Amino acid sequence: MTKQADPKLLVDRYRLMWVIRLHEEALKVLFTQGKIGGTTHLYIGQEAIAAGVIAQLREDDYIVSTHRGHGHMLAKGGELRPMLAEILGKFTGYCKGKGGSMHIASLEVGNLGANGIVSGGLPISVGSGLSAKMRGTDQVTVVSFSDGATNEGNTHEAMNLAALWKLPVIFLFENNHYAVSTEVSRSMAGGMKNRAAAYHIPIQQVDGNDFEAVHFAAEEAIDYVRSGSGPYLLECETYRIEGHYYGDPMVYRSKEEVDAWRKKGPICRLEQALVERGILREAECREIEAEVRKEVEDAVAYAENSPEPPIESIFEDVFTEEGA
Amino acid sequence: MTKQADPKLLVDRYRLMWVIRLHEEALKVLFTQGKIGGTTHLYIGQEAIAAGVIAQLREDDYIVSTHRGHGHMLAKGGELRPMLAEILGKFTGYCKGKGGSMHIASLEVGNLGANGIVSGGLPISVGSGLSAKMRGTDQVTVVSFSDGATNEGNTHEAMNLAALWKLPVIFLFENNHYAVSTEVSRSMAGGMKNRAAAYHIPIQQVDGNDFEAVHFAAEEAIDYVRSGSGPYLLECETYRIEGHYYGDPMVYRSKEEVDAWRKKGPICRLEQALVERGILREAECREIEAEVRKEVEDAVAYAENSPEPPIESIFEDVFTEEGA
Amino acid sequence: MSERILTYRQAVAEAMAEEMRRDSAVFLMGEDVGKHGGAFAASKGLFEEFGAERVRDTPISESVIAGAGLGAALTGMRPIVEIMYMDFMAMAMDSIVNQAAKVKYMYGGHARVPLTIRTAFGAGRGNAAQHSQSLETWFTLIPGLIVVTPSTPYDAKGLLKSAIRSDNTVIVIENKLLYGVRGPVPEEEYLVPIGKAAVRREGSDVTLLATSRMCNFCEEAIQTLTREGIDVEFIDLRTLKPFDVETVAASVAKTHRVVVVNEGHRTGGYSNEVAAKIMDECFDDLDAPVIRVAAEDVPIPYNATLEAEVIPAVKDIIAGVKQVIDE
Amino acid sequence: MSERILTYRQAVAEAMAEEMRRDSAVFLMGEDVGKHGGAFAASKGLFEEFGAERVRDTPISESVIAGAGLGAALTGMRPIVEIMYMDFMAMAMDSIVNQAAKVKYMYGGHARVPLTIRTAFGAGRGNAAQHSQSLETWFTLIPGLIVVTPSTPYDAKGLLKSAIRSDNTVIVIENKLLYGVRGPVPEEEYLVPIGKAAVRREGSDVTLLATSRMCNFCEEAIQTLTREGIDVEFIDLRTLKPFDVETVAASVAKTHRVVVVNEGHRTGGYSNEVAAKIMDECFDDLDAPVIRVAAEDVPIPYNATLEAEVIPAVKDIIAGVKQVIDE
Ligand SMILES: Cc1ncc(C[n+]2csc(CCOP(=O)(O)OP(=O)(O)O)c2C)c(N)n1
Ligand SMILES: Cc1ncc(C[n+]2csc(CCOP(=O)(O)OP(=O)(O)O)c2C)c(N)n1
Ligand SMILES: [Mg+2]
Ligand SMILES: [Mg+2]
Repeated sequence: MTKQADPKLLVDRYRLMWVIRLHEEALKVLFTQGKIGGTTHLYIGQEAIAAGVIAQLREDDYIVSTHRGHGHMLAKGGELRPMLAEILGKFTGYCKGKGGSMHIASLEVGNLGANGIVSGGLPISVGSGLSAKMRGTDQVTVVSFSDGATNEGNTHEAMNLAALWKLPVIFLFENNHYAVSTEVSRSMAGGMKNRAAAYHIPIQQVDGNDFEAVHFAAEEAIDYVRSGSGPYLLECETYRIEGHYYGDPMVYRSKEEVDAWRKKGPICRLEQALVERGILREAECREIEAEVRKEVEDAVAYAENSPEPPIESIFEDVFTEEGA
Repeated sequence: MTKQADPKLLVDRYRLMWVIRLHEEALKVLFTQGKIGGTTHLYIGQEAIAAGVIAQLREDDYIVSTHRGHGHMLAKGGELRPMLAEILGKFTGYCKGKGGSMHIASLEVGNLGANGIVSGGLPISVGSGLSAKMRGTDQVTVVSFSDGATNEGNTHEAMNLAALWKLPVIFLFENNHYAVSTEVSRSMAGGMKNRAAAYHIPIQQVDGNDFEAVHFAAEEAIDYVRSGSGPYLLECETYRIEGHYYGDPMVYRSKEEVDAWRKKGPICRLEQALVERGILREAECREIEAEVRKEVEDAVAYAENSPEPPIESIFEDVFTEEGA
Repeated sequence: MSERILTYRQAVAEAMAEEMRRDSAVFLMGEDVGKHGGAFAASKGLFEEFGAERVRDTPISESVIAGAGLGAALTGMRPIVEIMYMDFMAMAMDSIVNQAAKVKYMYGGHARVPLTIRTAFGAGRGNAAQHSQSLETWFTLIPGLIVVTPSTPYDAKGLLKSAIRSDNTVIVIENKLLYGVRGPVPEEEYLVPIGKAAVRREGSDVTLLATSRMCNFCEEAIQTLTREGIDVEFIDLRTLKPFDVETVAASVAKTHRVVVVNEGHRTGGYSNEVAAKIMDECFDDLDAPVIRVAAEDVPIPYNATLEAEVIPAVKDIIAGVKQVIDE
Repeated sequence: MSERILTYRQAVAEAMAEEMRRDSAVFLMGEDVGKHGGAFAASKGLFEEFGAERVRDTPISESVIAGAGLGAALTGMRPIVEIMYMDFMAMAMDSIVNQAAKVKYMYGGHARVPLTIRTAFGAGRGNAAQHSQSLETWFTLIPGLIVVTPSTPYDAKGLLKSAIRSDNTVIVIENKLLYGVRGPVPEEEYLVPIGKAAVRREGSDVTLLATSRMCNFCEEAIQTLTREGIDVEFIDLRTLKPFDVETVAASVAKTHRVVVVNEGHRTGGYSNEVAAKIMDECFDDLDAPVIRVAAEDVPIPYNATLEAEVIPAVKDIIAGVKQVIDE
């Protein structure tokens, strides 16, 4: 029999996946209402990865996130209210309205930042790994990236250095098959298995839509890294259900392809397991969903009612005052 | 019995290796005399690689070279006089005195340029490969790089793209063990075999001080690439006999290590084979050496007697005049 | 000449299509430029007409995209490479600056580099600090690079065609918020010469110099200023380097007062360069300091109100002109 | 204060050693900075004192070197990273500009980035176009970065110590040809404040502003000029950003004439920024245009004679001063 996770943990993470999903669904509405500027990259369909990997990190561990990073933040302990407030550009947001969707960060939460630059976070993760090692802590850094990012020079430099210096970094490869319109086979020669081997980094490849598979693989990865053995590569295969950005016409792929993957979605899969194992009844699942929906609605209301940043704040936060 | 190359070819390449070696020896003298500005990176000890790979390219093939590139140019058909003139900063040099040692180039010779930037040439080689493919020629590009360059993002991006697009590029990895003071094991996690595999690029690894091994491996590589099968990786293991630059105190390695490698030098090895096989007598070898020495001396004299570039030439060659 | 109304993005696509028809050495590569038509739909239709060989989707690898463009340009092709956002040029600086810009000079002239690098810049879309920068001075600093930045569909087409035909590395800086702007574009073939600024409006009181989207802001400001009796001479610089000293100096000789509007930062932005060039060339003609209307020296914030406050606004231009006239 | 004579490179090494002794969070990483002591021997002795953990040789991977510096700075360390030549910063622009410079602002202030980035710049060594650039304006453009460039051993030490203690990203631009230059350095601990220019000589006829090695050229020029009866006020800017407007404006108010000497190109180089700032702040005080002595707009050639001709020379400074006085 395959290993099964503790029922309480499963329910907890099932709920978290709903939080991530409904947060993104709320953004769609806000976007359509014209309340969000810029662009939004939704994490829909990848929830099992954040819930499976990041949610089991310690509070003092670090994550380094991406432009598609809302799920990462919520899984690390980020709260809905300051998340949504930030995405609406409000002063109560995680970044006082200066960062927005692509730059959600909080050192308190242990999120060193979403990143608007594809692969831009990978060098940073090497640094937080190095820092943990030099400071003699056993903190782990998890850095997320997707298929498109694998082809940037940064990714190579970061993996090489982390491997060379045996740094406590988990490279979390969320292979969602697309980089904007470019399917991974059109961007990446060879696969991640061989790339990890190139640096002698151990790798596990799991079905990224299977929460438990991700969870147990991540457990192993975290143990390995925390014990000081060096970096680890975790590849989670998944699919970018939504367009690259909200509103993407998606001329580059078929509706059939998307629908087929939608059926393999991580939330319904975990839900099925929960019901089959008698951990939750269908009705309880709906209750959880409804509960989360309310939380999200509350957070949206909070965000909408939050104040705009004051104009003077433009000139704040460029530098740390010396001696501060 | 191992494959043996045609005697005439062996003599020709033996001679070429002396040309490369004595060119570099002449630079040492000129450098000591204060006649060379800047810095000089000598190719001493790596002659079998240029002679084994580059010398068998067609005239219309391309090479993309490095800061340690004199040997590449001479093997591609570059002439001693404009080489030395360039290194002395003279108007008769390949680059009219504007480029110097690190920028020797000639489109006529098919050298797209030495490069002062470690890994800077790799993206360029992808472009010349792409260009050959798009123009429907069967021209091959050979791009050289050494151990230090393997860790730059450029190298990764270039290999990935060349593999993805099946471009006619030979990645010539001259593993001479050092990047300035840094031994390869302190810079490179994993080895090139796995890195090539990462992109599904075929690789051969040969003793880079064994001319015939290099030559036959290169023959295979060139055939493979010219036939349109995609890129190829050729790793030649060798050793940087000299300091990184002429004058390097080399505190980072022992004299014993250098001496051990010096004994394995490519020229004496090929000479031994030539003598053993009865192709050349010892005395003939010395004659060749003496002949080449004279050629180099002649070229040095030519270079020394060449005119300085006129001051006005400062403003030339920044742009191509439109319609020119 | 018969004219149509096209969007800026259509003009860009048309320029590339025409040049690709005209010369088989011309091709386009970049991230998602193929079937997707480019992040800003500026290559829409090209993939359908020219196929995957000549309209090449690349991996996300800016350094090799630019460097491969150089390698192809050195060996007989005339590549157009697209770097999706100007901010991402940070990943390609070596290929552009240390390689493409210098290769001809380093090689003593024995090379030509018919390479066009297109990119999109600018704030105003709520894209925050990493997707909104005006980094043109990174390139105007570098000998060997030509830098153009069209503000109208007409120029977007005509300058891009000139860039593609140029035997030099030309950086074509398009503006994200201009892609949807419409304007007249002739049916007939034409080129806009590189290095020539466009006098958009003659006037006698003050010379207003601007670049890219700031030109549209200036047009608005001029309406107000004209109503208030200020006669503005308005020049769209169009080419950032080489700087069209002649056109600018002639105007300054007439008006004696200058305002420069550029979206780059007050410190280090392109307005510095214009001010310095004018000081070099026209100091004696100046009755007042060159007033620079530029972005504040802070990263571009996400919040739309803050963002608008950071970059130059119509009101800032009006204030700048009034200030220079009061001096 | 008791003083010794040290070379600039010794002063740099001493600054790092003192700060590493003082604070265990400080460490150095870069290419060949360890046993080799750095390409310019500016970290000589550190490896021996602090070991391989705190003086880290890296692979040739500039982007991750700078980015790892940022990651370490965000999480409790105070890294000094060395990018061997300024030209190689082209490989690290994203980590420096899109990441380190902006992280604090993007995160709404909830971060501090005590990161020092040291690099060496400048022409004059026959290193040709890819190893001789003055790219400081790439960084002065970017809000969130502090940029300093010491010209003496005293300042090399004092500014670097201030940089290491700063909670911001500071780019310390050293000069390759100054490493061997000797000068007095106190035995006692001291800091040189960031943001303060140094008035090296008081004078009444003209304000001469310079940076880095050009200061030495100016000292030479001043000898000639003094003999010819021209009384120069000479200011070493030291910090490029933030620009010390106060010191400069006070001087201009006195002399009414300014010459700026910087090794960057005439177009886009730092002299543009200085000229523009002076036009902003001191136009009414100016009796003549700001004269900029800068490098020609060509890549740096290899040949020593050509190279010397391209960058500013003592004679150009003398000519510039005379010109501004004749205006
Ligand atoms: C350096 C850089 N190049 C290009 C982009 C534009 N861009 C943003 S997201 C994206 C696709 C990223 O694909 P992937 O890494 O697979 O992440 P996913 O969107 O699938 O999460 C691109 C090209 C960017 N932000 N940064
Ligand atoms: C991008 C870049 N970083 C650093 C340097 C400085 N540098 C010049 S050569 C060199 C070592 C290169 O080592 P390797 O690639 O092994 O070549 P080798 O010298 O052995 O031929 C370094 C660090 C450079 N020129 N370019
Ligand atoms: Mg993806
Ligand atoms: Mg090497």
